[in-house]
Amino acid sequence: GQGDGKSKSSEAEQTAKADEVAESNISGDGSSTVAPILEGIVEEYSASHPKTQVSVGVSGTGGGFEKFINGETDFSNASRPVKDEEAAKLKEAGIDYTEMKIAYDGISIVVNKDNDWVEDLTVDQLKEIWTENGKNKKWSDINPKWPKEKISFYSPGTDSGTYDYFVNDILEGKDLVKNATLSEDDNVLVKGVESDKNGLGYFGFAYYLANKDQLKVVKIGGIEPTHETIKSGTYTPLSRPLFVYVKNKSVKENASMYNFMKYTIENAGEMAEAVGYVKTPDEDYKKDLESLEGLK
Amino acid sequence: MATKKLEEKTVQELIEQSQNQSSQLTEKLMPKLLFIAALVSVLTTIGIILTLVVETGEFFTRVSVWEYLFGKEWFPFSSTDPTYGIWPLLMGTLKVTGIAIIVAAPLGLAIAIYLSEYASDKIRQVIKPILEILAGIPTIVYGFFALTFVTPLLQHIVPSLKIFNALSPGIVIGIMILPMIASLSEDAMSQVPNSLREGALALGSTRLEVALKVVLPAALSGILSSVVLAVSRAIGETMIVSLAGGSTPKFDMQVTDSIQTMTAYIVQVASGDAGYGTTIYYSIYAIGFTLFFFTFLMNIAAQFLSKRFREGY
Amino acid sequence: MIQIEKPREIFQTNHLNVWYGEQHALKDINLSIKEKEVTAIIGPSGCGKSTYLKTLNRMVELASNVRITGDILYKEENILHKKYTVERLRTKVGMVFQKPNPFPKTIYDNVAYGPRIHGIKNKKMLDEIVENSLRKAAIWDDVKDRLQHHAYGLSGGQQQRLCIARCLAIEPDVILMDEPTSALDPISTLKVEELIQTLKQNYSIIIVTHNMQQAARISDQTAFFLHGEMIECSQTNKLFSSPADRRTGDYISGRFG
Amino acid sequence: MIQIEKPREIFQTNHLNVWYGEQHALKDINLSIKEKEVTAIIGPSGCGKSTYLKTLNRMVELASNVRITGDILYKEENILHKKYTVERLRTKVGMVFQKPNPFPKTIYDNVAYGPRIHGIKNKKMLDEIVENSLRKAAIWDDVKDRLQHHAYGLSGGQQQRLCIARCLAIEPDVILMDEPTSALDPISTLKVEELIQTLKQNYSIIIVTHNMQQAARISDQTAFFLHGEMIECSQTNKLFSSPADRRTGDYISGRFG
Amino acid sequence: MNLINQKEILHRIQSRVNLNRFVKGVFLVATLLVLAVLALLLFRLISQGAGHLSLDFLGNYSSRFAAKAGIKAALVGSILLMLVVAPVTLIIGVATAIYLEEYAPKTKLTNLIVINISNLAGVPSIIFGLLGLTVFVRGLMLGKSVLAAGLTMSLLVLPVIIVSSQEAIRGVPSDLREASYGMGAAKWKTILHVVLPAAIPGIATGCILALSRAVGETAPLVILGIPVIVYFLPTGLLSEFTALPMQIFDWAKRPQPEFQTVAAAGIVVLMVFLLLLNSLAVYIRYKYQKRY
Ligand SMILES: Nc1ncnc2c1ncn2[C@@H]1O[C@H](COP(=O)(O)OP(=O)(O)OP(=O)(O)O)[C@@H](O)[C@H]1O
Ligand SMILES: Nc1ncnc2c1ncn2[C@@H]1O[C@H](COP(=O)(O)OP(=O)(O)OP(=O)(O)O)[C@@H](O)[C@H]1O
Ligand SMILES: [Mg+2]
Ligand SMILES: [Mg+2]
Ligand SMILES: O=P([O-])([O-])[O-]
Repeated sequence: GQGDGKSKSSEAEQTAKADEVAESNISGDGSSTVAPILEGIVEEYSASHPKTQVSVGVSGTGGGFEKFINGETDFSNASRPVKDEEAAKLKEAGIDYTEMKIAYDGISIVVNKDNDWVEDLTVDQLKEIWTENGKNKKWSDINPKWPKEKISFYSPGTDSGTYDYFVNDILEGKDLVKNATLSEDDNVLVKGVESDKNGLGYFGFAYYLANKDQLKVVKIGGIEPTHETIKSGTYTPLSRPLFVYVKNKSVKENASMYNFMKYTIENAGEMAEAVGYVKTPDEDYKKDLESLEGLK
Repeated sequence: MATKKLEEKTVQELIEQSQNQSSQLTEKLMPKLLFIAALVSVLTTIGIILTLVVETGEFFTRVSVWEYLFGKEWFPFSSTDPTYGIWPLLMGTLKVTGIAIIVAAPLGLAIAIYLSEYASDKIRQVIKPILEILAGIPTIVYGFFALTFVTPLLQHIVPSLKIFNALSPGIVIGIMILPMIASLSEDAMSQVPNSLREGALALGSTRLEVALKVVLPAALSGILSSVVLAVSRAIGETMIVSLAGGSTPKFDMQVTDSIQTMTAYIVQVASGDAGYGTTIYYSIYAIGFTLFFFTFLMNIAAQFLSKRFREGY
Repeated sequence: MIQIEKPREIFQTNHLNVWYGEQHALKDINLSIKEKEVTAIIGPSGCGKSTYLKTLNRMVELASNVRITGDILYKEENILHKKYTVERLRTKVGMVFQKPNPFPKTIYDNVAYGPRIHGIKNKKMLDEIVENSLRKAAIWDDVKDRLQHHAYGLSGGQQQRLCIARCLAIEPDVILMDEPTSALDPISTLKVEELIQTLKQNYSIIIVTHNMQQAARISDQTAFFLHGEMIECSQTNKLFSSPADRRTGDYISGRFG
Repeated sequence: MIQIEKPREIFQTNHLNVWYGEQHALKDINLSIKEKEVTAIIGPSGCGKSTYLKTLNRMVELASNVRITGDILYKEENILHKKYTVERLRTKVGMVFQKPNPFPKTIYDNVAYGPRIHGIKNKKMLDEIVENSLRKAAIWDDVKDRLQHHAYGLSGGQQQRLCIARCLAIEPDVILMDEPTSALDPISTLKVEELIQTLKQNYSIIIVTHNMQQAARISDQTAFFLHGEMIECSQTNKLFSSPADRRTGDYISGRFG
Repeated sequence: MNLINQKEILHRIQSRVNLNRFVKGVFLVATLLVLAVLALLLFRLISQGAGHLSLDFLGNYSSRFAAKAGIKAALVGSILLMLVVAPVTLIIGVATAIYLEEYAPKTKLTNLIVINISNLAGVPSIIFGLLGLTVFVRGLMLGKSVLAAGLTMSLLVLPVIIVSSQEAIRGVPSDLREASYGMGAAKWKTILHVVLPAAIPGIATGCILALSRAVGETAPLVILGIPVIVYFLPTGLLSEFTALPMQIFDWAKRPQPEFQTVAAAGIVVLMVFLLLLNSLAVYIRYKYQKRY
């Protein structure tokens, strides 16, 4: 950390010191999709603000909200908007919060490298493949030309925002195939598809990018997920926003929290790009900053 | 002589003088304090049982006991029709445990016999600490080893092996519990008095005959107890199966496919975390209770066996 | 006149030395053991009596770090020779220990153990061997009705006689006994002593004892050990009545030990 | 004519019975121990010698399931009385064990242990007690230059004398000794025996021994125990020359045990 | 007289001796096999992690860039965790052992405590995680702090230290106790001045074993929800923290293959840490061994 500090201008360092009031703790939890962005931000922030102690757990969006509701955390990362029940519980617990949109993610559909039959799927095909119908699905059920082999499914776990989004928006609330390997741990999914010729999986764009060479990405309606297609909104419906939910009270009472969140919003776009997601338009960040100022 | 007499008196007199109250109080108080410390372990058990029972009770207000005990499908994440049949998870646990025992019991016993009946003191003094090292390796390390080394290696031998499967974690858990079997069995066997070995050797027995006909029968319940304890360890093992076993509860006999054990399910839910108060949240306590129940039975069995064994002499 | 047959030698020890690591436990022992006699070995604690006995069936090698030099001839064959199989030796040279050590099995299985490991499986034959051995060990009447009972249910003296029976079952030539009565009560001691007297008609017996009266009562020949050396060995009544060495005299008159 | 002072009795045992669970280890023992004399207790293994000794300082109660009836008067006080504090008794009645059992501490700390736990902290005083006790135990010259060395560095005989010194440090009246020389070599045995002879000028000594010659050599009075009963107790030379009971005679002539 | 055919027996001996030799070989091979697995495991981990090991690795916080990722927070966290576990288990464990060995009457309650302890030793660690989550993290509101994790781990390893302390205390020759009682020392004094000093090596060994277990356990930490993105050192017992196995678990789960190397390096650090602890145990044992 120290080495990085030196490269920065001494002026920046001084302001950093100046707005660091005293020792303080900030605790966050939540989405594993958002975690890489926050990890980068916390890493950079901690280097210049050693007195502010930010810890971030990775319990998935749902798990994060659970702790947020319990009052255990100051902010919660989410890869989907807060659900109605969660919002109700938060209200019940008397926790006021603010939603910050910090980046976009494109859910990528991937298959094994040796899979030479699937190139492109329509949204309807996707739905047909992934919806539970009581049978063991074969590739040939979708397209008779494809092999008569059973598909192995890999999906993020039920508590992840990615799962929720996929089930709600693609499967329209129907059950996901039951014999899918579910895991909060995206590495599990990457490894699974990578090692299984009949593997089929989906997860955040960042994880696909990080393992580009081991996997083959499937086009959806002819569109491949890339920075451009996600940002421009052409990769639909599989691109989605990522959020940080901030506890208002924490920002009000803790100057460090304000500082940290400000830093987060200012740097989220850049950090998102660095770890493989896509910036939101600049207006979004401006709006986030304004609402943050409003909390102070 | 005169000074001696004087001194003689002084020592006993001094002793008489210093029979102080505070030390008598300490003597009275200490056993009570120590007893309280001893109760901590009992409180721990009570705490575990209470924690598990309360939340499990809540679980069974939502899911029928019948479904839980006899259902052959475990799919709590379904938004329309969640099912909570323990058998797929139980099956995953049994597969892994079975493989582990197949690996660990023969090897562990062979090592135990070698150490207690054949090896010289020197060799024993070298090998036992190495086994201890093996026993002291954290399970996360074994898990990593299973995932990044054993599974790829096995895939060369069994091409149909999935990246997550029962075989690899089973074998690695076997390696993990092996030292336990080896060293507890060795203890049981070396507790068989040397006089019996001498008696047998003096009749012209070979070492093998001594081991199989005298020592093993005498130490049998001790050995069984070590195996039962090892089974209990395998059932409760978490990190290895979490890393290398996968997360697909299935009710079948396949060992090359992804599975899920009871422990891995708890980790999955706890690190993903279903919302507080959902049925899924309570289900980990039900599973925890089941796990506790099984290992409890095993431990009782092990104790019974080893007690029976010790009564032999 | 009755012609007395001179007993042959069954064991001949020449320049025997035994070390446990650095400790020189037996020093240049030269001793002949006669066939079908009782030889007693006496001496204070730690003088090497047990070590000597255990060297005769090479059980001494069970301890780690043991080093042996010299010769021991058993029926003219050097048992310390590398190629000599100890299992063969030990079927010929049986041993009874200080503490009775029956196996945790039934009485029958205890006696049948030896024949069984030597490959005798015929049930009738085993029955016969068991009965015979128990009779010879003078314990048949005590146990004939409970052969299938556990051996640990017997008293100490009975257990010791069972161990003798177990040893007899494989029909050895020699029986080594290391303080066989020291863990027994007086009555059991008496029984075992009587038994030894009977057995000596068929077996050569070497007995270690700390009880000089016992040595005097039952042995034909007595050897006195001290600090790993054999001080003196002669006819028992001679050794006790007129010891050749002053130290023997001191010991048997209880001046030390 | 020199007037012989009749020794007073320091211990008086009346109808003493001790059970370990079901086992009746001591049966109706009546025995008086005289002050400043050496009383030897002999008898075969398991006859209750140690049990009797340990009852005198109530160490026997350390075993579980012990039951005691009868009286033991120490200086006219009944030590078996409930209210009698054992710690007080044991500071008066010291004990030396069969196996030398120094603490794993330095020689100095071993001897100073007793005074220290009884609250004597003064360094100078302790020094004096330690030297004095070591002198009395005839081991001062052996160890005076290495008081701060570990006690386990001493030989067995030295360790046993150290244990005696440790016991003397709290100035008891009586010293109980349970086969104090049986783990020692002849030379150490001799030294300890000589020491006992000296100590008897100031202390009453009760010694259990399995060595009848030893009992004959050092004791004034000898008691013979058998199967938990006291068969006979009289002047040592009388008991050995003309025992009143046939069993005593059998035992001392080595007919059993 | 001869029921036994001595010739035949002597004939058979050779084949029995040969069988014995063969089986001994088989057992030896089995033993070597296990040693080989251990060697393989260590070799594999070290060769995989070696490239990433450096002083920077010890001195840096974790990072999103594998090349920069370090283990500082986890290492300090684990040490702090030990500082909680050591005194808690030592006091409760040794006290329990003393009670059971020296004072406990032979009652049903005592028996229950004894059985309970050996049962507790067999309860899966993940269940202690559930207990800790309910009692310490939420019940006593300690949060995901060093203290909460430390107490959870303490309960988990308590049986280890109790059992080895019991053995150590039992191993103190009873004649030392008798010597002390024989001089009029009361019970607690005897325990304090004779029994405990003599039992120290065994107790220390047990304590270290318990600590190694506590340092290596992962499952309870996962259940407690110990965070992994931590760029600060814990400041106190109530501070949040991360620990070695948690950090390794996190790295091992990451999708970028370079992090596998980082995980392996983390494992090497963890193993060295445990090795140091164990050498300490061996040293203590060695130093006090020649005592009896
Ligand atoms: N396994 C061993 N390792 C090292 N030294 C030993 C071993 N066995 C015996 N010794 C030593 O060898 C010497 C002779 O021992 P041995 O057992 O032969 O004596 P013993 O005359 O039978 O004594 P006892 O009457 O006490 O049985 C003793 O000093 C003993 O300490
Ligand atoms: N702690 C105990 N529990 C049960 N029985 C015991 C205990 N201690 C001794 N005994 C029994 O009490 C009887 C007398 O034992 P004691 O130790 O007094 O004999 P001893 O004469 O000292 O024998 P030795 O010469 O072998 O030391 C023996 O039968 C013994 O088995
Ligand atoms: Mg001997
Ligand atoms: Mg005794
Ligand atoms: O961890 P998630 O981003 O999938 O909720």
